[in-house]
Formats: sequence, structure tokens, C-alpha cells
Amino acid sequence: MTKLRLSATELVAAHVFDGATVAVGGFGLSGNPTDLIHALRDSGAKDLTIVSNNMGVDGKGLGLLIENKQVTKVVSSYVGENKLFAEEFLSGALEVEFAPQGTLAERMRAGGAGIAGFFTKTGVGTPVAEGKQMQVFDGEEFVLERGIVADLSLVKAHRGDAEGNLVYRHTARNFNPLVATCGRVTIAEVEVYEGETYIDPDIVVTPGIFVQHVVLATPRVKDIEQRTVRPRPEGKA
Amino acid sequence: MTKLRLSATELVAAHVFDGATVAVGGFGLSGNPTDLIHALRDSGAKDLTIVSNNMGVDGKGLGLLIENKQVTKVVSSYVGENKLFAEEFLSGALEVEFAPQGTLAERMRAGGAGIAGFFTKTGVGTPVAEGKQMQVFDGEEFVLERGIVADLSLVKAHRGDAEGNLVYRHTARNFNPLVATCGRVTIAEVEVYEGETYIDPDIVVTPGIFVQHVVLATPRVKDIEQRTVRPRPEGKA
Amino acid sequence: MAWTREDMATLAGRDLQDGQYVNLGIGIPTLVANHLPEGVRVTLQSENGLLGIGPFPFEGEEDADLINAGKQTVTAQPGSSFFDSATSFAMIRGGHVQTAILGALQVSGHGDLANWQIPGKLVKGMGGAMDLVAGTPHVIVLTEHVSKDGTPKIVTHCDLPLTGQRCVDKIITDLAVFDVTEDGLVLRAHCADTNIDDLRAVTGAPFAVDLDPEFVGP
Amino acid sequence: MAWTREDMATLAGRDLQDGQYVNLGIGIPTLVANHLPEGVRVTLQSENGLLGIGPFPFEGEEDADLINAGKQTVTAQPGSSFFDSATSFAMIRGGHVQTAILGALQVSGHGDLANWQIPGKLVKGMGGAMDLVAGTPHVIVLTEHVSKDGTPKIVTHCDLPLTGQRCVDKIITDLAVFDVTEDGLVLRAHCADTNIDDLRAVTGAPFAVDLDPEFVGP
Repeated sequence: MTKLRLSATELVAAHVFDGATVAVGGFGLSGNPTDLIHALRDSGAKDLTIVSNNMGVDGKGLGLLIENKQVTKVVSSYVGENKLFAEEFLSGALEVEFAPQGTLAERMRAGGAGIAGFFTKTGVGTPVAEGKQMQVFDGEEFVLERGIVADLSLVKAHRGDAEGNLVYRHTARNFNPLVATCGRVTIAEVEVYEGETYIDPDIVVTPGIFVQHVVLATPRVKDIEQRTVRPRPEGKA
Repeated sequence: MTKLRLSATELVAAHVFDGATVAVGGFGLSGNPTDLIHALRDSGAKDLTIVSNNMGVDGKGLGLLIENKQVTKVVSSYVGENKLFAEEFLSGALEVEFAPQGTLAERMRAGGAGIAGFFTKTGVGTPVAEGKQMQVFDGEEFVLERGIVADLSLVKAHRGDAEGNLVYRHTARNFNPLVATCGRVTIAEVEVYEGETYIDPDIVVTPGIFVQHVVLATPRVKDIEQRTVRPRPEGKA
Repeated sequence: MAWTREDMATLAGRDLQDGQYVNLGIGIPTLVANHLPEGVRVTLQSENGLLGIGPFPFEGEEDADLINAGKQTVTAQPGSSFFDSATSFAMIRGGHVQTAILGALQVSGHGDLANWQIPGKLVKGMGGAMDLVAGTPHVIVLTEHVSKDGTPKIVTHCDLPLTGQRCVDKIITDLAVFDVTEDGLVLRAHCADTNIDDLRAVTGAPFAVDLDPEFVGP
Repeated sequence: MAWTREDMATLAGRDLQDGQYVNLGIGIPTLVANHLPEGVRVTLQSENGLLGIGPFPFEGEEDADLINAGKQTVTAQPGSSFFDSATSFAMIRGGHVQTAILGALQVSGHGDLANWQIPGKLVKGMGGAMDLVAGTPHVIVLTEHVSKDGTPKIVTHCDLPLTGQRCVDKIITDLAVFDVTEDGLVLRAHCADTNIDDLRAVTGAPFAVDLDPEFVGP
């Protein structure tokens, strides 16, 4: 038995529906489940709520779903890299719920962990706390934030095995392990499929219990948003 | 610069004080920071509150602190393996706050993560929820549980490096990564010290930011509480 | 003859589906691992931080760093994973572990469960039981129908301190199988040498009868 | 002459102690990494999941999987670690990252900070700034003393939407250094070619004066 599936397109189409809440991993364009985002676009599902730290850039990442007018609402911490998004937002076609980055990560973790809500100091006294329940603990004020459960979670990992165990590479990990936990159905796109040569159980980051399906990513050159380098020291190749 | 310290005894004595709350890793006798527990006993610190899933057995693990009458209160999920503990508890010399195992783990994580409290369904309608704040979310009742911050956290890890990064071995991981996060001061006892041959950053479980000091464990045969085995199949060595 | 512990484990095993994640409590529930229907493979979760519990180790291969929630030395299956206790209970509390099978001191007709405190005895603690019954979507209780002194373990109202409220979905005893519904207990099957009247006499809660015509004894 | 951006970074660097964990915001704060006092080594945290940010990679060695919170390609120092965003903000929210250095649109005399929403412009979001100022024990703001149109950035009351309330501990501008205390701002130092009267004219909040006799210019 393996959780590997052959077609990302068929898989996403089978699990998404109009009005669904979809959580998507990634920070900027790093650690994005690109094939699964393409499959989500190809599904044509409408009125989606997307929960993701960022919303891609024009023509890339989750920006594709904006172009395709599939999104009604986004829950994000930063959406500044996407011009079309800005237009849709300003025109009122798109609802945005801003969540501080750490609050967003914790809300996904909470949703996946059966935690209905948690009290954080983040956002107290700011627009983020407006209309939310406040409570004082040990003399400090906290705001209640709710867990998020998604109908479908799309995850990018570096390696995955037949049981759905996942490991990530460098900062491409970011939101992915949290997105993996909060989906009613979670699909992971992996660069390397280990099959029954399982990942060492001591280094598994996302245990397979959180992952229902695995697809192998199409090989591609990964996008870099800000290519910053330094000159090589003299005499080095 | 390294976080390695030579004397567990001196280190614990320097950071513990009468009345301190001390969080200790381990599940049963597995993954116990044995040298650090010995150092805590040797410190003679009194009126301690111990936060740990279990309280050791007679003469072993945290049981040593009970024998030495250093403990006023324990926060645990299961304390059934320790006869002296039972006597002290029944005589009223020892206060016990029972916390469900998952709630205890989450409370430590919350304390370490700046979460004042969280809502869980665990314990609703049971003695655990008595006197606690309740709240209904989406038609279900939840109980508010508080984060725990310890004055001192004692952790057992398999390997540690100069930066305090830690990895664990098999189920000896248990509560240790959570204990590591919730201490104002955290000391890790490691079986293997990697020094500046650092642990691969992709497999670090506890990042060094959570660990102030590292000590090298005294080599010893680890305790097993329930030695269960099966017969070898015929013809195998 | 009443069903044996193995029979009870067999009946519980039939409730599991291939590919499920399951947590087995100490005692009779542990036996379920060895009584799964043909073709059904489940992954066993141990709340101390292991997904994919394997059999006991061969003698001499015990590892103090590899134990189950009963603190017994075990092995790990191929494809297993180790994780911390918060992640373990994220799986449990978040409903990712699909079925939990536990013992009971008392269980009510509405699915309240008491299994962590014995009257007059020392309170040892609930361990992970409260989290398991609160978080797991499907909870099966495996228990003797009556306690050693003959008192019904299935009751209208638990007088022992609860482990969880309205959390049990199915009760399998040495005499009978009950579903726990919104309206109370429904008898689905019983062992060959008892009958409904006898069952009423040893069951402390009322139950409806809707015997499963497809039931096959263990 | 006012202090340069490098001068401001140098002054902020003096506030850091050897061995600290520090988060640097985008812009002037980033420069602090290159202006640490002799013998002071800090570990830089990047909220997207890296502890131990190294310098930019050599050309050709950029890795799309290794970026900082500004989405720039970086490297990782020896002894670094990667982790998920919830763990990253557990570090931040839990107060384990000891100092955060950020920019400001406005900062009040009581330490309120506004740095995520510009009036009349599109709201892009707060990213991790709200978590950083709420969770980090020591928050330093590095900012020009006045905005491009000459308006004071230090104000009695921020009229821009807040990032955090009473969260700033120290303000370093191109003209002066202030501590933020319970009673409001205290001027601790200023650059050579300004004076207290001139500072009052360009500072929108009142401040006490308690110049640090040991202050050495950058």
C-alpha cells in the first residue's frame, strides 16, 4: 500500500469543491506546491477561501488563482507582491483577512491539533484584535485567536515516502508542516519519492498520519524572488 | 563559544532555588535526564514544584526527589509507579495536580511559545475541568488550559552540539522538546556531544535558542520498566 | 459460553478499516493488534511518540529508548515515525487517530466513560485517556460485562469520576455488542448462550434491540 | 551632520550582547549585522524558519530553498537550524529571541509602534512584525527622525494603525537616541550638530533629558 498518486490534477479535482477552504504552504515563492496549485487552477473550483502566508506574485504561485477569479477570500499575513491581487482587493472583489504571521502559523497548528482557540499578545491594541475576545492573564492583555481547519491542504515537501512521511529542505519548510496538519484532506507534493525505502523515523518532520496523498513534483527550476549574492573572494573559483 | 558545561551538579545548583518550578523530560524512566535529576537532588533545593509526565519509581528518576523530601507539588498525568510517592500523597505532604497527558504536553508548549492559554475538549465534563473557564465553539464545549513556564527545565537528548541544538532517539524524545521550550533556563543532558561538528540543520529537533546549557551524560545502562520480548524464530541467532 | 478476550478483540478488529490509524489501550485492547481481519492493516499509534508500533523485540534486542505507552519495550514498523508528546496529542486531539479502543470501569448508556479512578484506591492519574476519548472520532470500549463482584459496568449514570462525556461509540463485552446512539444503547449482537432478558438483568442501563442480521460470531 | 544609516546601525549594535538571539527587520536594521562591536557575536533569526542567518551566497550558489524573511537568498551559518513557522514564532512569541530591531512609520512617546499601514496606500499586511513587537523582550526602532516631508515620526499618539502597543524600548534616529520609559521618552544622546531645542522642534512627543555621560558617537 502506498499513498503515492499519479495525477495531481485528478487528485485535486476529486477533493476540492466550490466554496472550499484550501490551506497552502509556502513563504513567498519558496516551498510552494506548484503542481498542486496548477491542479487547483485547472479544477476550476470557485469561491475558494485560500489560507496561505502570501498570495504569490503575478502569474506565479497562488497568483494564478487570482487571475482565474477562483478566490473569494484570503487569509494571509502579507500580500504585497501581487499587482492583480491589489486591484481585486481594492475593487472589493476579494476579501482579505490579515493575520499576523505567527498567529497564522499557530492558528493552522491549532486547527490541526484540535485546539479551538488560543490567547496571544500578538495584535493586542491593533486593528487585528478589533472585535475579538480579550482576556487578562497575569496582568497582561491577550487576544483570542481561533484554530483553522481547511477542507483541503496543499503541501510542498522535499522527500516523502509510501506512508506519507515527509521531510523538508532548508527554509522551504516554512508553513508546510502546519498546513499538513490542518487539512481534512492533505496532499503533499514531493521532489523525491522514497517509496518503501522509508525516511529514517527519527528525522521525519511530518508523520504520515497527517498526509492522505502524495504526488511527485514535476522537475522544474525553482523561483527566486530576490536573488542576492556577494562577490566571490579573489582566487576562488 | 560553546554551551557545554563540565559539572551538572554546579550548573543545577546555580540555577535552582527553594520554591522553584522545575520541568523535567521523560516518559516513565525513558528519556530521563538522570545526571540532572541527581544534580537536582544534590542541590538540596526545597519546596519544588515538579512538572513532569511521571514521577519516576522508588529510588529512580524523580522518585529520588520525593525520598529527599524536596518536592511540595507535582503536575503530572500519571504517578502510579512510585510507592513512596503514594504515601506522601495520601498523607497530604505532597500536592498533586493531575493534567491529562496531551494537555500537559500542550501546556508546556504553550508556555514556551508565549501562549497564555488554549481551549481543548480534553477533560470537559470530568474532574479536570472543575473550576476552569469553559467556552462553547461551534456548538462544542471546551475548557481553558493555561501555559506553563518553568524556572528551570531539565532535558535529556541523544545528541547536542556547541550551539545547544538537540536531536533525540526514538521514543526517548517524548516530553523533552516541550520541556526544552518552557524553561526560563534550560539545561540539556546529551549522550553524544557534537561540539562544532554541528548537527545537520535540517534534522535539528530542538533549535539551540531554547537551550542555555549542555552537559554530557555519564555513561550508564538505561533503565527499562517493562522488559517485553518475543522468542526468536527457529534458526536465528 | 461467554466470549473470550480474544473473541472480544476479534469483534473489535472487525470495526477497523484497512489503512486506519488506531490507538490501543492497555489490556484487552492490546490484543486487537493480533486479531485483525484478513487484508486489514492498521497503523498503531503510541501516545508517547511512535506511529507504527511493531511487535515486541527479540530477546536481547530490547531498547530502553523504544517503548510503548505501557512502558513495554517494543519495535517500530518500517515506515514509522517518532515525535514529541505535543505532536502525538495533536494527532489525537485533532482527530487524526481514527479509532481508540480502551477498557472501562464504567460506561453509561449515553457513552460517558469512567476508567481512571477506582473508589477507595489511590488516584494514579489519567495518563492519555482523557485526550484519547475527547479527540478520537471513533471510541470503542472493550470490557467485561460485569465487574468481578457481579456489578454491571454498563450503567445509566457513571458514579465514578469521568474520563470523558458522551465519548463512547461502541461497547463490546464478553456477552454483547452495543452501539451507543443519541437515544442510548442499541444491542447489535450477543453471544450464543445468553439472551435479551438475561442481558437486561446484568446491564445497568436500558437498551433498544436491533440485532445485526449479518453478525457472525467471533 | 546627522548620523548615517551605518552610524545608526553601529549604535543599535552596541545594545546587543554577545551570545544573543536577534531578529533584524528589513532596511536599516539589516545593516546592524555588519556593525557589531568587537567580540560580540549574535545569532540572527529569520522568522520564515532559520536560526543562524549567514551572508549572501556567492554568485551561482543561490538556493531557492534558502531565503530570509525579505525573500532574499542567504546562507546558513555553521550550527544553524531550520524549523517550521509555528516553531519560529514560538521562539518569537515566547520571548526566546531577545532583541528585535525594526523600522517605523510612527512611534509614540509611550512606545506604540506603527509600521505596517501607510495612509492612502494599499494595505500589504503586517507579516511577522506584530508577533515580533509583542513577543520580543527588547525592541529597538531604527528610523529617520522625520519623514521625507519633514513630519516628525516620533509622536505623542500614533494616528496610523498600530503594529503594537507600548512595545518599543529604544528609539535610534539619525539625530538622537531615546529610551522609552514608563513616563515617556528620555533623551540619552544626540548627534554632534543638533541640540535639545532643535530636537524638540522635530520631535512630536515631549521628552526628558538624561544624557548618557559615557556615550561615544558612532
